[in-house]
Amino acid sequence: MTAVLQILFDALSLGSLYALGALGIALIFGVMRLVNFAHGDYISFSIFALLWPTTAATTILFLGQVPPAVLIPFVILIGAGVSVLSEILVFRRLRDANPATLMIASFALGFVIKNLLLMLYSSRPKSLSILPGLAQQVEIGGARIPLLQVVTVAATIVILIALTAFLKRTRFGLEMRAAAQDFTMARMLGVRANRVILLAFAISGMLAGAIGLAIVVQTGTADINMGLSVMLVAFIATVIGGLGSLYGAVVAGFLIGGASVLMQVILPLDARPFRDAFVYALVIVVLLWRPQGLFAPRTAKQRV
Amino acid sequence: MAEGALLARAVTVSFDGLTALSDVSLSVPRSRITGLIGPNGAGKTTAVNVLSGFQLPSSGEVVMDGEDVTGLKPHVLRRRGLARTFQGGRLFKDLSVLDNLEVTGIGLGLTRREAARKAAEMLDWMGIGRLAGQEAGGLPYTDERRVAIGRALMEEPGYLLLDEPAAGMSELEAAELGRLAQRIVREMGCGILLIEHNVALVLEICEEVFVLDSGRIIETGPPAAIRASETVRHAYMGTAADVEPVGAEAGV
Amino acid sequence: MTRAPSIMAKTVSTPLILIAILAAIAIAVDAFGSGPLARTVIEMLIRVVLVVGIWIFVGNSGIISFGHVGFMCLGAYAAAWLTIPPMLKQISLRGLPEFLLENQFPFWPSALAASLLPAVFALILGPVLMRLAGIAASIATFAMLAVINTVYSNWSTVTGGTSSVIGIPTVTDVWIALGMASGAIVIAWLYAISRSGLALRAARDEAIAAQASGVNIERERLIAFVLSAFVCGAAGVLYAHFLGIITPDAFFLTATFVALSMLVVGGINSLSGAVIGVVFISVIIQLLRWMERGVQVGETTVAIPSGAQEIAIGLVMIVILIFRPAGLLGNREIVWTSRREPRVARTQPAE
Amino acid sequence: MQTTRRAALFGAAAIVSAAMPAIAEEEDIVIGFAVAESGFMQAYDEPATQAALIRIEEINEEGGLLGRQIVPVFADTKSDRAEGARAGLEVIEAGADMVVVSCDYDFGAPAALMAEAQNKISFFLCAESVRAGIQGVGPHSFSASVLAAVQGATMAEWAHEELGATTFYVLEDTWTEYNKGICDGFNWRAPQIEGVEIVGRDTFVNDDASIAAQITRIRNLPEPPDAIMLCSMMPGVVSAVRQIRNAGIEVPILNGSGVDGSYWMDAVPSLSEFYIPVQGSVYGDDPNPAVEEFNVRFEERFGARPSSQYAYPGYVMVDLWAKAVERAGTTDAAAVVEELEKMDEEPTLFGPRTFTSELHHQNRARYHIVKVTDGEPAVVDSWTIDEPIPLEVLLQ
Repeated sequence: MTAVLQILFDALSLGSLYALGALGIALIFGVMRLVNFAHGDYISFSIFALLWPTTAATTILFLGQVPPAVLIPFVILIGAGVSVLSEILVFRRLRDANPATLMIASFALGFVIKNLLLMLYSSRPKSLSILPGLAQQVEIGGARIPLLQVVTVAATIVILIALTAFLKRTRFGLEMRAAAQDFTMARMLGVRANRVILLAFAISGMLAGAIGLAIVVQTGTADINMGLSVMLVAFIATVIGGLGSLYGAVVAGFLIGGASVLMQVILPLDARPFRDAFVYALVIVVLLWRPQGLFAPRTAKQRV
Repeated sequence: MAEGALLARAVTVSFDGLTALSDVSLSVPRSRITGLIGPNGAGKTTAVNVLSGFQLPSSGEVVMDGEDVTGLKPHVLRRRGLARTFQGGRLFKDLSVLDNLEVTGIGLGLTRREAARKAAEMLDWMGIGRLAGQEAGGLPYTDERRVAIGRALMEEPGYLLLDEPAAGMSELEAAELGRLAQRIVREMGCGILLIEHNVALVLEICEEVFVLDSGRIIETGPPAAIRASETVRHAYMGTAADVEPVGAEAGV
Repeated sequence: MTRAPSIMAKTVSTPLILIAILAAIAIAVDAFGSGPLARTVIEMLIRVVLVVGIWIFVGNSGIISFGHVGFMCLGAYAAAWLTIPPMLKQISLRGLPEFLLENQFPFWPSALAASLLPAVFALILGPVLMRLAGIAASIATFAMLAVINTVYSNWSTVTGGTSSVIGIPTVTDVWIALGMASGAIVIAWLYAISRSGLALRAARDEAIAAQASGVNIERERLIAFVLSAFVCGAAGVLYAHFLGIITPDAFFLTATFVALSMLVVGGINSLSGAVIGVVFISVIIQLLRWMERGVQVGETTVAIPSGAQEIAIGLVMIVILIFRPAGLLGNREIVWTSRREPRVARTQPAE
Repeated sequence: MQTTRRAALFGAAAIVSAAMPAIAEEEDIVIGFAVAESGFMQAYDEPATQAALIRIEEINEEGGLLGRQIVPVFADTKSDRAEGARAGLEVIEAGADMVVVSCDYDFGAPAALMAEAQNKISFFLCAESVRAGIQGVGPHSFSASVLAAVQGATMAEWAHEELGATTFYVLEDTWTEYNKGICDGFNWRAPQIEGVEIVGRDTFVNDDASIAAQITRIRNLPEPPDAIMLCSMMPGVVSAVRQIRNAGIEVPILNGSGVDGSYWMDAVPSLSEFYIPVQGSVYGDDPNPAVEEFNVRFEERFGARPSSQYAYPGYVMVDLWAKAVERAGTTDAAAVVEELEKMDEEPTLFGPRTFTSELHHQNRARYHIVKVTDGEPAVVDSWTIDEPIPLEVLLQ
């Protein structure tokens, strides 16, 4: 029983990262059909902003030493900032471009951010121990769970609830949901496109910052590619969940996290290195079963 | 063979708990123009989708020339001689007009050379040969409709389903379209199902008319009978106010 | 009746011009360039094969594929299995079947066989994947790439796992690369003007109308998928015989995005775009590389810092996409227009 | 390859790196560095390159090699394989007598193969795969470092002898061949030792966001193991160690040299019971005072002490090659290779080195054992495995 609980928490904490990532990607996709491949680089960028640029091996904390009450909002704001800036400088100028062009532009942007970090900080991973208080164990139902896992899961839930409330209760939120459902219609109904898109980028960037924090607390390392694997899985989760469905993206994020942990647990040793192959094969199967995603909104149906 | 017909038998379509068509039966005989009218949201396009294989009915069957063709894919049905057009044209906008027609020829198994030749012939037959080299995406409205019909007519299909071909046309253009439909029937022996908002056009050129309302056939008969029908008048009066709301017919 | 000029005759100028451009570059570098520059050109030509291979599927079907570099991987490893001296294989790739372990095949037959492997793989997996459309299909191709990468990174006895496979004869020179690139262009052009190519481009514009025109979309997609897998496989073969050493991570995300970027920058819907995209980006990279080394300006050497090349190339791409969202070629083909030709001549994917 | 017709059209810029500190003259000896000056590998290639430059400068100060000055030339591989091959060709065209290639086998091999094709000696800066040499490049290729498998075997022997460990858990990061190499050495040596038992194995991938499931498996063992053999590298290894310790698993963790350096240890507060094999100590406590002198010189020259032991192989490399050249009396590759292959327990600043005509790499070496206690690394022992790791094991 405790083993099951432990596995459940392992799955939930990994799933949390994917869910937050998927949400960040789904928000942008919803309002402008952009698969934002720079998202992973927003994650690294928001963390590297804590460090003083140096190519030396030793990490020089820049803002990393400040108390959590300042540090957490700072990282999240940096994430939002880089995201908003990329919308203003790049994506706003590509409003009428097709999805492939948008996607490649986002990839090019991510490439620029990544190589900028590489030049400033070198490829050497930087170690930083922030929020060290989270490095303990707690007991839940007989299982000893790392506090960080509990906090990650709890923080994810809080973020999801807050975002849901925002989307449901505020005018901005309503506009965003309308835009995600049917952008053209929303525009006709008077939703101001640029403002909604900017807001989506801001929230998406904040989520990137939050993911960055979760990763860096988990791993103690800031690495140029730290956001990549989360971003790729999140991207897949967005599609599996059903494009246009924020809720679906979150659930799919958790599902992929769960599947990955479960594979690690049940696969025999010889097959374990092939874990990702099984997970991705599962992705193909799910897509064949529900090509529109698990929670596709009705509007996603092909129209004749 | 010319005496065959395309039939829908007791077709019901429901999705997400919504019933779009309920127990609909209709027949489209060859060498005649059959009309399908009904107020907005009546389920006309769904009926066309079922007949042309784009929508699998929840129950009931589609029969073509005595053969059950329910559940066959659209491209298979087209190869068996069932062609259709779409609201809004749906031309291959990046291709030339000639290529638009050529695609159907290819879909039906012709070589490119063969298909191009027949496409050119068809354009001439339709009297729009001058459009051949133009890009389909830039065509004016009425030409777009003509090209769409030409594309559907490649290799002389047995049946042609026209989904609101006159939408947005002037009286004059609609009348011309009506003459084209009559010419198609006369020269190709094709059975046409004309789905239209323009009731006057339907009543003028059709021999048999089906009236659909809220997913049910509420009246069938020759134009005169439809004109006289209380049921039809009632159905139309109820929604007559909203003559042409934008995009209303799009979804279902 | 007067016979209209055939589609072939009407469109043949496009592949000829593209091949001529590549040949001109190859000849100039062979005559005047250094060894390292020649290698740059070979690499460019290999990319042409890859990107043109990707274009056959992506350009005609409109489905962005993230998986085609996976075909390159299959081709490269198959080439390695066929051409590495048996002695080496018996040490590092012991899990190979007997006849591969004990034989070594010459380049051309091996290249053909190695390119066929990804084609066969695509033929088996394609009927499943081609049922998907749009972004679901893109994700499925990405999943396919991830599966190939994971398997090849860990199937140690057959692929050597993450370690480099070595001992592949390095036979790729400028002329072989030019020949294969020309071959890829011809194959892509023949496909584009084929019945399947036209039908698939129609389906790209309007899938539903294409079905109503009798087009079996899944079948046409599959044809393009298999053909493009073959060409991408050939790119893998060339690459393996170019470096003489391969690892699975050379065929993963970076390679995928570099190839797609070249395609999109050139213009995704035209064959000319695919080729020009590769040439253009390669030239820009080479120029930036020289700038990184330093350019003599009067008395002083001006150099951009190491690593600035990557940043610059990203910025260049963004700027191009902002000003030309449909790519450099704007989806047009390069054609040799003589006045007498009717405008209908254009049957390549149009503007 | 077209090596002679050059420059007319495309300019001299293509030929030689502008980063070259001096123009090589006819009588100079040229060492070509085809290493990463940008991109992912840069952080790994730079320290060893710098150490090599120190040895080059020392030799030049002492009057040079065969009475001639050594001039280094550079070409950037940009951490890319195809670029690597091109960089190799560039330095060869610039007249390199010996080609230094990237630290990692996969990234260095393309340039090394270029050198091999022209019968030039190539040295991997710090590759630890058996392929970095005859097996993976050819008879003119060498590695300056020690095989990864030796690190795994060293940890197995030493942990059993000195820590009294009998039960081990093996956690393998399948990301690179280096990681697998450490585990291969461990897996070869540990079962040979009387009484040693491997109680469990698991795998992960370097960039896994979380290895919670793997940790849960360790914690569910009936008895905690005496030690965990962790075969991984940067950056994933830091994450793994942090997660293991945060999960309350406090048993000794054994590693390869890849985790050497204190620069990352902030990530795991008060890290203890953590063991690393090193060729020399960067912590100021190397038993050989000359190593510390080198560290100081390194700091004077480049502004910071070496961050890990991976600078040292660069120094060893130039040292050994120059000795061989001196003994052969020529830079001719065949003669130098012959001299290098005669080296048996040849003393260097960082332990004895041996090359044979079968193996241009170290399958046995003296390692210092660094123990980390409360975040403070210190040398606690030195260890040389009983017998060299057989070639068959390495080639598996």
